[in-house]
Amino acid sequence: MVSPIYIVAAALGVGFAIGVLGKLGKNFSGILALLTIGFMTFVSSEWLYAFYVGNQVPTYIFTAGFKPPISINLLMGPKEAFLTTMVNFIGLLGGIYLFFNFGRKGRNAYVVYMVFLMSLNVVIMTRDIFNLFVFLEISAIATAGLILIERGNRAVGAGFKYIIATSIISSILLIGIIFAYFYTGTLNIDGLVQAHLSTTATGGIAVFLIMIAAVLEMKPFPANGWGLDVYEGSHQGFSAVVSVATATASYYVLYKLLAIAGPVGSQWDYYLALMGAVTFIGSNLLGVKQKFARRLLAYSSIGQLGLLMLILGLRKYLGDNLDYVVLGILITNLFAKTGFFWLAGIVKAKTLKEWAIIRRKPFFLFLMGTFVFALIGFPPFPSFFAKWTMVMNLARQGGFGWIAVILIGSFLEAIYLFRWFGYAVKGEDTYKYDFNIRWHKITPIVILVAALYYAGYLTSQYTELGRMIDFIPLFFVLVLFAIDFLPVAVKNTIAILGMGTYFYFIYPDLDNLRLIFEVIFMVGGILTLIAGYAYKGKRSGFYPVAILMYAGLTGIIQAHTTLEFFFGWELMTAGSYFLIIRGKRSMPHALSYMLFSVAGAYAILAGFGIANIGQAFPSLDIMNNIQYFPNWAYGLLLIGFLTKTASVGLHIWLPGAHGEAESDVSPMVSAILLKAGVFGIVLALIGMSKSDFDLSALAYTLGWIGALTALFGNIGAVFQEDAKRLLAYSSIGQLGYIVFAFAIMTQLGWLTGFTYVINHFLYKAVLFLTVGAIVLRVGTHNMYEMGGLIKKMPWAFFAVLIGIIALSGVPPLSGFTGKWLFYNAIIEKGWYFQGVIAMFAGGIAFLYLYRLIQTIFLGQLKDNHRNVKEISIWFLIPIYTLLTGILVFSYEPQWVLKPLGNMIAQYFPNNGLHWEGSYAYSHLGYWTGAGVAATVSVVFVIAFILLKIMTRKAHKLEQFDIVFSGERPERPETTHIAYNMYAGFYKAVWPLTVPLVERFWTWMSDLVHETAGFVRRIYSGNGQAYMLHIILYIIILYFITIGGNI
Amino acid sequence: MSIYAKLAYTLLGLFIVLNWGMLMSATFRKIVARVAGRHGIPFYQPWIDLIKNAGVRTTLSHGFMFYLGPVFRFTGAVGMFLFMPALFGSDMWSNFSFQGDLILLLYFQSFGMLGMAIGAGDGGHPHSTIGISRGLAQHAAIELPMILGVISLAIQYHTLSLNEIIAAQQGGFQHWTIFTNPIAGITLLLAALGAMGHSPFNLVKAPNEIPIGPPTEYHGTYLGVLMSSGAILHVIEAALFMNLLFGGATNWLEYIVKTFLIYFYSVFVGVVFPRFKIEQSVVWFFKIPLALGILAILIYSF
Amino acid sequence: MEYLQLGRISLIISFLLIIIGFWGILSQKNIIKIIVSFTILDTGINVLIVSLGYLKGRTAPIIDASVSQGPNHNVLNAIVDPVPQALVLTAIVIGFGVTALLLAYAMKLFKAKRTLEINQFNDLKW
Amino acid sequence: MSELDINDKVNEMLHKSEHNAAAAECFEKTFVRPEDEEREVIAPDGSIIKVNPIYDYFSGKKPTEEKPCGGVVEKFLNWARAESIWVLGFGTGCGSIEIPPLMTPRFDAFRFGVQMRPTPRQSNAFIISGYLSVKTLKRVIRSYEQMPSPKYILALGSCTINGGMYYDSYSTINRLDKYLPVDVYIAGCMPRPEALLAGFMKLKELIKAGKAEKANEYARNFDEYKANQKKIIKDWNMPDYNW
Repeated sequence: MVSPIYIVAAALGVGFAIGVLGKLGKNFSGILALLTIGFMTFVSSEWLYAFYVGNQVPTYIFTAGFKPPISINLLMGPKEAFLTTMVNFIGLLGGIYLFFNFGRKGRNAYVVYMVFLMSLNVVIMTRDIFNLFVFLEISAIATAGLILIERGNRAVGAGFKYIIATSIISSILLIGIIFAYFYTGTLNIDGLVQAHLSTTATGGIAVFLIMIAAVLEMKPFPANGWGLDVYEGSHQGFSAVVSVATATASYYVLYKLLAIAGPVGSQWDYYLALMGAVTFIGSNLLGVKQKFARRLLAYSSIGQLGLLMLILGLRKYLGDNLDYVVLGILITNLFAKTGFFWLAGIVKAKTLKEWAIIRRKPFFLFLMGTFVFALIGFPPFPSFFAKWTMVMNLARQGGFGWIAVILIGSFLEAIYLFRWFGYAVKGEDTYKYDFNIRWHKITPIVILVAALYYAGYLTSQYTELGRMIDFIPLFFVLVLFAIDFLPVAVKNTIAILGMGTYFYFIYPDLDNLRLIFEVIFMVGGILTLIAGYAYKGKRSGFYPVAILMYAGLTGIIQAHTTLEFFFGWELMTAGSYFLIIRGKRSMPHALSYMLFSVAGAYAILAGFGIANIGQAFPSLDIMNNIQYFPNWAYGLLLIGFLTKTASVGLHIWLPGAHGEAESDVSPMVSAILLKAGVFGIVLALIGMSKSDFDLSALAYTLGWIGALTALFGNIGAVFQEDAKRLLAYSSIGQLGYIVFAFAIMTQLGWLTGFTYVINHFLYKAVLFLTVGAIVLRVGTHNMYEMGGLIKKMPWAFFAVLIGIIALSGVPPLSGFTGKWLFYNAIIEKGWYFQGVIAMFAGGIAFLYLYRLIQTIFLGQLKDNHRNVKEISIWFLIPIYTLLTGILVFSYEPQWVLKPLGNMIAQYFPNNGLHWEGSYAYSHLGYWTGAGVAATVSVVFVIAFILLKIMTRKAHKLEQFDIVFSGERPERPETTHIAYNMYAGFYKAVWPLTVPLVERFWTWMSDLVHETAGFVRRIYSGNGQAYMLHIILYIIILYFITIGGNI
Repeated sequence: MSIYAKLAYTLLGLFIVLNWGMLMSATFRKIVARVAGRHGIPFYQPWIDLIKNAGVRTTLSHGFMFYLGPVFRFTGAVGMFLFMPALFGSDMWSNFSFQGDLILLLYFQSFGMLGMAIGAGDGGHPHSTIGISRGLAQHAAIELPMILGVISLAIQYHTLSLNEIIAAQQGGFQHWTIFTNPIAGITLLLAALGAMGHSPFNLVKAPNEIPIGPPTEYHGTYLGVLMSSGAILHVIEAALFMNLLFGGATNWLEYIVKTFLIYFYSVFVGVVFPRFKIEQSVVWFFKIPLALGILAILIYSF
Repeated sequence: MEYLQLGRISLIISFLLIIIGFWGILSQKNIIKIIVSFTILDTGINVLIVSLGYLKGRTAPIIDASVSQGPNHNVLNAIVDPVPQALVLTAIVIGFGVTALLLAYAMKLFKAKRTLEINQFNDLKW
Repeated sequence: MSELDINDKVNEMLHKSEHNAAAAECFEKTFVRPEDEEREVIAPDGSIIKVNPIYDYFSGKKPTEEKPCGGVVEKFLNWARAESIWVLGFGTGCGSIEIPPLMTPRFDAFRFGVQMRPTPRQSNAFIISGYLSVKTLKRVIRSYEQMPSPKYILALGSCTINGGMYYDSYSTINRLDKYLPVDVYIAGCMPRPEALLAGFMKLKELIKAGKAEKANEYARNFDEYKANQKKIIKDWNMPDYNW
């Protein structure tokens, strides 16, 4: 084992050697320096490996032949080994990345860089507080030197502010150190810990000074303008290293010094948590308003520092899991933030919008996506598991306020990162300049990305829960990424086969409830994928993300633990986000989808956290047995699921997201994905039905939400001009019915709910697929630009006809099954008014359904559509398969409803409905699906044959052969009533269409942005102001911490 | 009773209802004429019109759905007849009411309307679409008091079966719903005004603004089918409210008298009141009928 | 006269220097003046360290003739605490380094904008 | 003069006039309105589609004779047609003022099975109420052709017979039956509603006698009628037959 002292020795030795042997070439010096850093990495990682294997004990390294307190000593423990390894590893990659940038400044730059890394190593390892001060100063000086490798005034200004600020902080630290020494007579940290300085008033001041210096090193908001400037102003290659390596060291300094301030749970823990929370929320809030990429990264970095500080302050709550949480957050930040900074260095786009150029090289987009999702804490990255563990522990210990802080801060971060990513994926790319790929700059980033994925896997395997997660679907996604260069047909086949095989294997393990949803997800998925054969070319990036969504969907079905469920949920969210953003004008809608989804996911996370209180093992069954705060737990879970089902108030993302998505994506996200939210609601309601608490108020509220969603969704749909948006609003309405029906919580209610779930899947998939295929043919979404397509697309017309009859609930098709059950359920339950609102919404559905079929298929054919063909056969196959499903479900509803009734009997008494053959009897009424269908069909066929005979000689007319008050129509456009079709109805119901919810969220968004815009003015750019911030921060903190105690 | 006998009785019932409907529409026009001080059409005019329409030589077709419009309409009307018991307490005249309850009827109303709308749309005439858009808007508005009233009745009688609702009203007029549950009864009667489609709720077929709206392109045989469906529907709509509110009918005479009175209640309102614009008619249903409907349920929900 | 012990006087002076240093950093617009203020602050801290390590009647911790080296005489009792002295030496060195770096920066800043007013260097903000 | 159409006369004169060739050419030339010129639209797939607004949108097939089926059925149907005369609500000239009184208590044409219909598709009788300007004639032709046969025309007033007081007008036609087949002429300027009722009675007689088959006559002599119509209507922008 190489002693860690050789890290110092090697760096200094080689540094002097390069200085002395000045004649050596620059490149040779550089390579020598890199080799030295490599050696440092080797030493620390050797220690890390030894600790990992488990036969190594922490070792003190003494210097100068004395023992402390006389001499300086270093400690190499597992934490030190890990942190130094990380610092050196990042340093090594950074060295490669910056190789030529250093070279331009001469060989001394290599030396300074080496010394910089060495000083960080010592800062991590040292157990002597004065030594700590010295090496902090060395690292600061080295940093100030290295900032200058970026040319231009900005870097110089930033460096000056940095060095002034760090000097002041060091001065404070030094004063603190000398006081501490004065009172205890030792400089050794372990000695200081044993001295219990903070128990005395005067010692308290020493502790205060030391701690405040350590905190200020972490760049707490708002006394951190200098830190932001350095991140933004210095070379991005170096900013990365400063932002993660220095930050890691600073974090560990704080960690070490916190021991001096007191034991776990002391006052300083609380202050740290408070400062961390302010920093985390504050800097992420300001990030929201930021337009420039570099500075945004700076805000994000500081936010992450705040999070680390917060976590450290919460160590009381986290207990043994502190290290796991910190490791997860830290390692994600290390890899992702470094990579992000380096990526920013390569792309060289200034504003966020300019990042649209990144997609000229799709691989870079993949890198950026990885970093964004890792930073926000999506699976499978380490931060996901860390965040999970943190929330679970906080909830268990009652730290609900802190959960809120963490989730709000993370949400603010999600806002700007996803907006940025949206610009990159879909922003307007009108910029002339391009960016180059240099291999020595790319390689470190690729290594980081690989490390990120692997670290995620390792992190998951570290815990028992994580080991239960099924990574096979995720692996399949990566395989699809790898074969993305293949043509679309091959990938489609592979994807379908993969899904089919997976479904075959998991099929036996599913109970009936899960089977229904899994069939919707998997069979529906396969059917919608078949439509993909209609696409030509490569369809780059489609299949990995589509399968990612399905992987998430099947993940939530298969989940046994809450972690697995949440894992699947987040995968599904990520996949669907990518699917949605593929649409042409999807950027803002994908963003709002993602933000609602993230917020919803956080609500679910918090809900699971509360549900987990007092439970031995977080299996999914804890939802059936929530022991504390059940209203909060179920409420949060339901809110989370309601964001996915787009219930009123949380629905504004849906119309755009589903409306602008690609033709075969809309059915995926509408007919299939929305059911994930329903599945969640079903699980929560099963739990509520089994709960010992009285949760009827929650179910009642849910019922009202469902009914109002149905009403507003349907009214919204009536006034859409865009066919896909119309269907999207219709989905909102239909999901409102489903939520309402499940909230009834009786057997009939749930039967209604499941009937609607199946129905909505069938007909919404049919409608979205058909409309999507038509959009592909006619090239517009606007219904008023279509018309008369029945002559060109009779098959599509028939599909839509059956679809709308089924959706409208007119007998004899399956929609009526739902309506009939619905009436019985609401009357049985006594929810009359909610029920009436929902049924009134059903009446309104006629309006938009008729509009859909009339304005697309009937009326006047437009001139430019004269040569359009029938929709693609690859769309017709899934459409007609689903139509068969509708017809079977219409004519023989008992085939599905009987087993469903038996399944629901597990949860609710089986007394709502009984069957005699095809006759259904409830307490109130009766009805037969097959009989009605037969009667209607017979009358219909007879009437049709008679009329056909009587009009056998009919002369076929063309489109303008209509009565037009003696005139001839001028043009199809002026003869087709489609635009603003329900003008009269609008005059009557306009108060219901006022977009209050949209206004509310716009107002919220404005509020956040305005606040951020106002607060960030404190960063005036003036170095002196930043000094003032530091001093004021110290003074305020002094009053908070010590205040009048002296 | 054998299924054939039942079928025969059902067809006979349909025939009666069709002719009664034609006679009622003739009487309606006669009444309108007499209110205006005219002599009016002969009472047999609808039959002549029907024959003439069947004898029109030119037949035109806008497309396949154009055919299906009248077929849907006719099926809707006949279906409504089939799924409702014609006479109460008679096995012969109970039609196919064993196949479904009140909810089926409520939703089957829309079958013909929706199909007709699609068929008319295939004609490509803008005025059809305008008429339909008005009709659908008005239908949606009528739905609200209608559902409220029906639910109030369902709560009152604890059933959704039309047969049982009629059965509960037997034994004298004091048992009729209109007397036992007057608020729901008035709500439904107000909704009935809209459902019957006479003035003031007949903007859907504004004759000279949008030449009679949806069926503007229909002629000859098509028009004949539509007219006969309309005749059936007039009776059936009245019969539905008769069954819900006025104790149903146990013989054809009672049936004819009651449907006549209910139908002519809407006719007389129509003769007196001028036409509503569509937003006025929609808003009208959201005022008093809605308030009454809510009251009708509130009474039973405590 | 108890109050005018050497240790106490130096303590007071050190705090005065520190406060002057902070005042200068916060109030002076000229970068050179800020750097000077910083060195004053540094000096103040150094004086503080020395005065905290001062023990009345003892000499500097340098083993020479002034420290009598009798056999029974413990050196440690004759000198002041040596650790603060060592600290001060290190601190001075570091302060020197930092000051040098600051001056180098001042030069670069002046070259960049031909001015030394600190409020001219706010290219990075918000 | 009364036997000749003034427009024909003018045409003839212009043809003969050799000095005024330019004016003749101008008069001969059929006029295509800008919105009826051929235009191009771009299909969703980028190809270009040529649109001819005059011919593309219409079926435009020539009418065929629709022979009565004859026998007792035809008699029965004719009786029904006679008792159910649905008049198209299209007032073409000053005589249209005489139609509304028919529906008032005093005359009450409903008694005789005469009803107004708003759309040609559902009408079988067309009252040409007085003078017809060339501009109106175009609409009348389209409306008439859109009525399903059997269909009847009642020409009201002397203007439809010989132009009446407008015989030399630049904008009206003189003889209706050059352009459309007329079943019954009702003379007078203006004929009173009673005369109109008498006309209806006459029409009923004709129908019942099976003599009101002018629609078939129109189909038989279609080319001649169309030539006359096109001669007078210069901006012809309809198909040859409006279905």
